[in-house]
Amino acid sequence: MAKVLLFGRLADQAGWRQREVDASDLATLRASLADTDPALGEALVAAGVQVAVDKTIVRGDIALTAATEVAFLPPMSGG
Amino acid sequence: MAKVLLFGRLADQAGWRQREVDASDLATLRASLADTDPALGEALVAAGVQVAVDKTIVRGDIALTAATEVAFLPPMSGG
Amino acid sequence: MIITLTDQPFEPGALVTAFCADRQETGAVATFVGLARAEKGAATALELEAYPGFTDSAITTIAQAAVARFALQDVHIVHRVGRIAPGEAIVFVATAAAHRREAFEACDHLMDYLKSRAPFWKKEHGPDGPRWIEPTARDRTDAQRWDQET
Amino acid sequence: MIITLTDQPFEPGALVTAFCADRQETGAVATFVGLARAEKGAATALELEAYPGFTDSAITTIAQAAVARFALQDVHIVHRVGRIAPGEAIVFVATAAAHRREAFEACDHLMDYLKSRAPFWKKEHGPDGPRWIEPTARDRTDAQRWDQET
Repeated sequence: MAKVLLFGRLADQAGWRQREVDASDLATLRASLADTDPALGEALVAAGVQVAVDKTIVRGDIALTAATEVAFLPPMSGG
Repeated sequence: MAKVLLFGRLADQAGWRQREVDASDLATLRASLADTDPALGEALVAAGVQVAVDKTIVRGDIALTAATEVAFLPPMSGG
Repeated sequence: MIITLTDQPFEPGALVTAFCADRQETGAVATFVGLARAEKGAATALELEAYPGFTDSAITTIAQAAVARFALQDVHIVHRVGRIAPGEAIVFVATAAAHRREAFEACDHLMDYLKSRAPFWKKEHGPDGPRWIEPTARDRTDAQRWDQET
Repeated sequence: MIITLTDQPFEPGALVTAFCADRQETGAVATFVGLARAEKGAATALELEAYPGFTDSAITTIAQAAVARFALQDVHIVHRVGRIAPGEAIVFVATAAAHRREAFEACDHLMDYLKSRAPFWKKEHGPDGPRWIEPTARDRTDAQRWDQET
């Protein structure tokens, strides 16, 4: 079970911020989320949305272990 | 009598900061100061030294009235 | 170097006092305070979200790079998270250097980074409900100024 | 706008607290503090001389121009005169604007002016006696950056 975290407008859109999802790789995890909520599935692949696996930004697919944390990060704005 | 003020290294060099000098124009005042202290006379015309008459920077010669304040300002550095 | 995320209001002046204290070889301290604007009533509050463990680590990395790049003697960054009322400080950056150019440029650089690239998400609450704020075109080009230099 | 020349030590943090207070539409406060350096013992004190009535009026003129040029909401400048010990503040500049670029640029601009063009004369006291400090080549080119723009 990977721990999935949503931030910013993604969390508002999905209506949740944290959820356990069973997936052996990132592509499977994305498919599982899109299956439950197709609009979220699209939002997660939109331009400007980054993915951090165990607090490191990744690009493309990546294997996930049981203890993995997967965070979806919309465009950032601080200050 | 014009009130002459020296600032910064000019005051150190001359050994005074303020003096009354009788002169009807700036050129006469410069000549009078140079007469008493030739090294100061040269320092007052060196590059980077500005003159303020009644707290306004002037260039070239200018008439002086009795109540005039003439300040010689070496290169400035604050902060 | 101090990097702090806090959900409590903070007082920038007190941070400046501490940051300037006991410096014998620092000629220049540049600071920046970002405040929440009321936007003439259009903004009743800001809400800042961070990713704990990720956001602070990302800011620490950029601050360490700025120390090396601008020969800084010290850096202090404080960033609010949670709900922020108009007039309250959102972000504080202070840089200490021997000379002013380095202190100014580092402070400017760190703010550009925090505005457009640091992992925060910012929501503005107003009379018409909340809206997410994303970096402006100017925020992006400001941050790119530092990429173009070597 | 406040412009102050003082022969007493001042505490920059307290000025920042006052400057940031009760601002509803200010997004950005940039500040700069110039501190006297010990130069590893080579400088035991700085001595700053001003021309009362001329120096404060010259700074007021440049500050008013900066307010117009950078759309500032407020400016506070404090400059020490007299004898200043290492670690003490020499100069404080704070600028308030809606957005950060204007606040930063105005603060940077005012410091460049104060360093190379404001009517102050600066003497450094050290073990080898006093010496007058005049603007460095870098101070002059820094100040010229603002002349080239329109």
